[in-house]
Amino acid sequence: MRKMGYLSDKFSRTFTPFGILRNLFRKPMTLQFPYETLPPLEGYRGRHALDLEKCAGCFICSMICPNKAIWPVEFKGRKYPQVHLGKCCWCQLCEEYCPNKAIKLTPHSMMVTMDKESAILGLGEEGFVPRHQ
Amino acid sequence: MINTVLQLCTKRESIPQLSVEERIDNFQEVEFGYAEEEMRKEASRCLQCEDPPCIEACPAHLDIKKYVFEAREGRYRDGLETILERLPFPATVGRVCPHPCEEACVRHTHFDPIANRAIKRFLADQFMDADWYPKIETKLEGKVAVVGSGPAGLAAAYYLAKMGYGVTIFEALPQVGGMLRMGIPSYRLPRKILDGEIDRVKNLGVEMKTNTRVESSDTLFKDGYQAILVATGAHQGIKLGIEGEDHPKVMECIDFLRDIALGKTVKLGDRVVVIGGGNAAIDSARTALRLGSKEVTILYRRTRAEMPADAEEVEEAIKEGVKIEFLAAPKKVFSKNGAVALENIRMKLGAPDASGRPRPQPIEGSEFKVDVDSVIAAIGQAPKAPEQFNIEIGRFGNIIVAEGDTFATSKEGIFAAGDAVSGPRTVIEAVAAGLKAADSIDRYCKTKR
Amino acid sequence: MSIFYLIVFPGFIFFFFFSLLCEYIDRKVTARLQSRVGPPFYQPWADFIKLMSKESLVPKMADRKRFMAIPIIGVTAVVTAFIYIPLWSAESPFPFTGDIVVVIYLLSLPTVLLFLAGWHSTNVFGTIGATRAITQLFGYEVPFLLALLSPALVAGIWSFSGILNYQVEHTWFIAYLPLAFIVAIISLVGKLERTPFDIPHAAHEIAGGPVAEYSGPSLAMIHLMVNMELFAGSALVAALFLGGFDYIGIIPGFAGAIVGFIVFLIKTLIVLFILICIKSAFARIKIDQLVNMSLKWLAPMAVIQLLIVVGLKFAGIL
Amino acid sequence: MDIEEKEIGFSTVPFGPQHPASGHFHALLKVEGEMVHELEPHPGYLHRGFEKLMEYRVHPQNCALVDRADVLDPFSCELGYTNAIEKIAGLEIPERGRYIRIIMAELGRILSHMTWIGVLSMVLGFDSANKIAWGDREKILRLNEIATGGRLYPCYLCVGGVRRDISQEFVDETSKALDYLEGQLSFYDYFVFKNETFVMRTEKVGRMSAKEAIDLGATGPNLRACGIDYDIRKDEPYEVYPKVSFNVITRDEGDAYARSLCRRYEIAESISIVRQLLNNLPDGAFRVELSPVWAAPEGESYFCLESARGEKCFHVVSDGSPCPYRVKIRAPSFLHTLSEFPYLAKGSTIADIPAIYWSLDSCPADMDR
Repeated sequence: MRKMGYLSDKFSRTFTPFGILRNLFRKPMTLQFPYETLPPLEGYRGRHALDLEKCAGCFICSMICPNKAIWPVEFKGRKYPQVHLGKCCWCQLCEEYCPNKAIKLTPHSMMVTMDKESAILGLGEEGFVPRHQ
Repeated sequence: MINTVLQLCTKRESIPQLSVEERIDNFQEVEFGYAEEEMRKEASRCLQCEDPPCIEACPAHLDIKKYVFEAREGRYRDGLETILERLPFPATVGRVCPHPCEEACVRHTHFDPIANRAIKRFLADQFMDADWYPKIETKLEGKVAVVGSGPAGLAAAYYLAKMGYGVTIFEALPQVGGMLRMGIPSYRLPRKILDGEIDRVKNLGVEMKTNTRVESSDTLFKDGYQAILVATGAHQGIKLGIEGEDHPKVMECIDFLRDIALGKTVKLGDRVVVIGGGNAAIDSARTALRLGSKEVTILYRRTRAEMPADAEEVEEAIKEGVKIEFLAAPKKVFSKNGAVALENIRMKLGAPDASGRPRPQPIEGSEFKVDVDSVIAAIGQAPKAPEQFNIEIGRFGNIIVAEGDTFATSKEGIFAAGDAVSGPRTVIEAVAAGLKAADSIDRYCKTKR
Repeated sequence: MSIFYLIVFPGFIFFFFFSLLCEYIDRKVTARLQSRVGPPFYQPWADFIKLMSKESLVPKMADRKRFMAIPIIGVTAVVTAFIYIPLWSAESPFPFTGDIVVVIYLLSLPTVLLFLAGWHSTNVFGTIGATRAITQLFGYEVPFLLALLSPALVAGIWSFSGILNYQVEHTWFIAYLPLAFIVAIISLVGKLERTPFDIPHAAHEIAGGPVAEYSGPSLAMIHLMVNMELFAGSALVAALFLGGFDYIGIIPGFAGAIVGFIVFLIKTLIVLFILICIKSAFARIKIDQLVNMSLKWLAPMAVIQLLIVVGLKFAGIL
Repeated sequence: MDIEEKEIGFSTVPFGPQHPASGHFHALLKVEGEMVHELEPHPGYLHRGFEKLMEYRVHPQNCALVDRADVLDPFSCELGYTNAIEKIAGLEIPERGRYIRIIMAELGRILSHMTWIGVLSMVLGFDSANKIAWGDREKILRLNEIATGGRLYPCYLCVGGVRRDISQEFVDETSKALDYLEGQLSFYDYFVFKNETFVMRTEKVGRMSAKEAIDLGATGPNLRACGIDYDIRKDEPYEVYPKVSFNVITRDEGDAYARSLCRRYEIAESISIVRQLLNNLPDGAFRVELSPVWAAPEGESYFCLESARGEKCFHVVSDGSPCPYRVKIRAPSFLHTLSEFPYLAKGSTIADIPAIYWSLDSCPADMDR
């Protein structure tokens, strides 16, 4: 009897995998990324945005950053924090411990860049303002 | 340069204090300042922000970043000089200031703010009896009269004298210092320190006439004074407004503290009730403890969060054994053959009133009676309007001053500053007002010439 | 005319484009089976052009000429095999008896060439892949030949035209020889080294096996060879078992040839679809399991099928 | 390769660091034809030195750093580190914080097992199972996004609780995702776990008996597949596990197929755990507010928890400063790759090596830390 069970087991095992054919008649799970994207959630930890007026220049953000991804940079006669997106680990500690909520992580997550410099969030209008917004 | 996270996450250096037993029965100074090495460590915690919020928060806009940096480097004299530019008596302010700068410090929320007041006090104490204090720059022939020698009057006199004016201060009370001497007990501000700072103003050639009430502005103008600065402060205690208030055992906290300051002896008995929640109430309660009364309780209409007094002062008071009854207010005073009984009522917090704090409403039928030996009312002060200058007076007795920083009153040539204008505020705000008044008087005198 | 046959229609140009189309269909349908969207239609051409523009590196130890020659020989072998498969009528452009044997031989040449490629690339993974390719050759070649023997036996002649004419008169061989059809499909999967049996270039164990060292144009050639083999193999099975160009009703003349041609392509795509389903439904098995399976299951089934055919022929039914 | 080895006829095949199946773990296989004579592991390619890095960072920074230690199940690292510190300080976490932690930990376990199904089937050449498994894994990553704001690396725990509260939207989304996954599990049953080629590749492969498993130091599903029902969530319950009812999955064959079934049923268990927790989630505070200046008192603690791969323990020594003095992570994958894998690989064929390696579900990042 084991033989028969074995055979029917083997038989069912070879033909049940064809159940995948049902996927032909279903909508595919994947999205065509750059054109269709999931809606960003408002709590999502994406690219940084710095409010230049509110920033007191205390650099608590650069000290609390686990990867030392933030350091001061000269801009309009004063030092502001600059974020290196390559080093950042998106832990949002800088936003949590910034005394006057100047630096924030926006839900914007399109950070593909062709050149290394633009990976470092420079300060100019273009720098800290997310590009695609 | 980027400080390491270890430097960011260091706790604040604790400020040494007298233990409760040593200070409970005498008027010795409670808090003595930092030792040098501790102070250097505390000053090195400062993050030297690019645009420091503490400077904006300080009413006198002291350059805190600069003097803390100089303190860290060990250049104490330069640090004191940067303070003296905007504050004539750092030692006093270093002891009694409610330090708004520490609330505004970037480290306040998570990382223990820098003890700016203690650093300022250390710098001032280093050079208490030094002689290099700034002298008069150039002698001008103008003469200015200052009525009232509170912090505002003294500061204005100091800066006017420095500019070269001949300044005389007229003080009604026997001693100079106004609220600094009368309102603040000596365990917080030792008299030696205060006198040392007032002598510094004297060394600039400022004449101080005590026990002289000024009758009218015309006599002063006739004596050749070009401008008069009214800085009479706010010594008028607000009445409780309940029945039986005029009982001899019910005292006003300002009069009580003034009598103690002037050395009179006041008999309080064992059980004392202080009504009110500000610094004055806390000071009178702690002074009562030091005078030997056993049981001191403070009645306050709202809860601890809304108390206007300094958080540290409240903690010190509780540590010394003062009991605080929240959400309670006096209703009636009974006098039973000499002893005083006080009927109070429970309160509950309602909608926020004009000052933004929730308005207390009495709960019907929740009265409770307390037998006490004496009651001190400390629910606030108001400025007493000096009518003799017949200048425009506001509703609460404060002097109406023109817009902007001119501090000019309705009559030409008469200026006003300090608590007399703004109502009871902190010492540092009075000093700042005095500084600005001095500048506007200087401008006025220059235009008149 | 034969130049046209050789170069344009059933020859290189058509074969090149249609086999890349087959690869596109293969990748698109597998994607849809895995509920993915799949690549755009021009993806295979883009890959081909990209690889052609890359530099072709040759390992120092390998013999440059032979290393570069292997892919080209492979492609020519498969293209010549395709010429003999009749697309739109019983006769292919160059019919002769015994052209099935030539096609089968030419279609099994790529596996041998893969072995040579692996051996020449002197890379550890290359040699392991090469040995696996040869063991796999023994595994599926025997059942594949036996499976193709039965239609020839029924039709009594070793040529496409004979078999196709027989199927036109009688029904398709799939009705007569279901077992042979199954064995042919399974060993075709082995021949084309598709997923259940893609042991030689198992990407995850030996990183690409024989083709590990190839890059640039030669790698493009190898991919082209694999695609062409896919199309030629499924065309061969379609011709032999599904009646090639045969359709119900007769449309004379040139139009009939076109309809026949289209019907033939559809049948090839059906065989291709079967291969795709097998590819996306199973995991890769080990080389010893493959040889086990083919000699224990496939070869006996093919032999049983032959015995049945011989029996029926002897009894005169067929 | 020294010379005399050549004479014996072994050739060494690298199961290299850049190998698609090895994931930055390098091993040299001494191979005779297809038979593997001996496997010599060379770890260290993914050693980023977390334990040293953590000595120079305060606790909030470490919570953000430590979930990179184990790439496929980051939540267990954060849970381990925070609990170890709380154990030293004797800190009490509000009830809601505990519940949220275990909900996210179990979701992390499901995520790790889904990733494992994907990788194992990719390694076995089963491309479609890999794509479908990693497609379903996105549902859990989406939950992470909603709750914590990050996909794979949540950086969500902190000493004293969790950094954000979970919203009602998260609760609804989770129940929807869990229902979907439960449906998919039955699909995986007949498509992956009862697939003839999958069974051929995993049955009787990498078999170890219960005694061998104990000697080799196996923990987690690998140990439970040999019949020993040792699960830290049951034996030394931590956080809210006593309040949750679930059963420990054990098989007794001890081969790759048994390990796969163990993990498959653990997903079902985790789904039921998360459902139980979501049903009676208490309200109230979810965090004890601690500033980075807070320093754990002097002392040390050793906290074990059941991560997706096995027993993960944190031995933290604190010297009273805001930074930990020394952190030692006992990673389960260390033993999977360096003691079980060479033992099981002896005598198997080259084609089995990736199957054994990934049936042990050993994550190279977790091994090297």
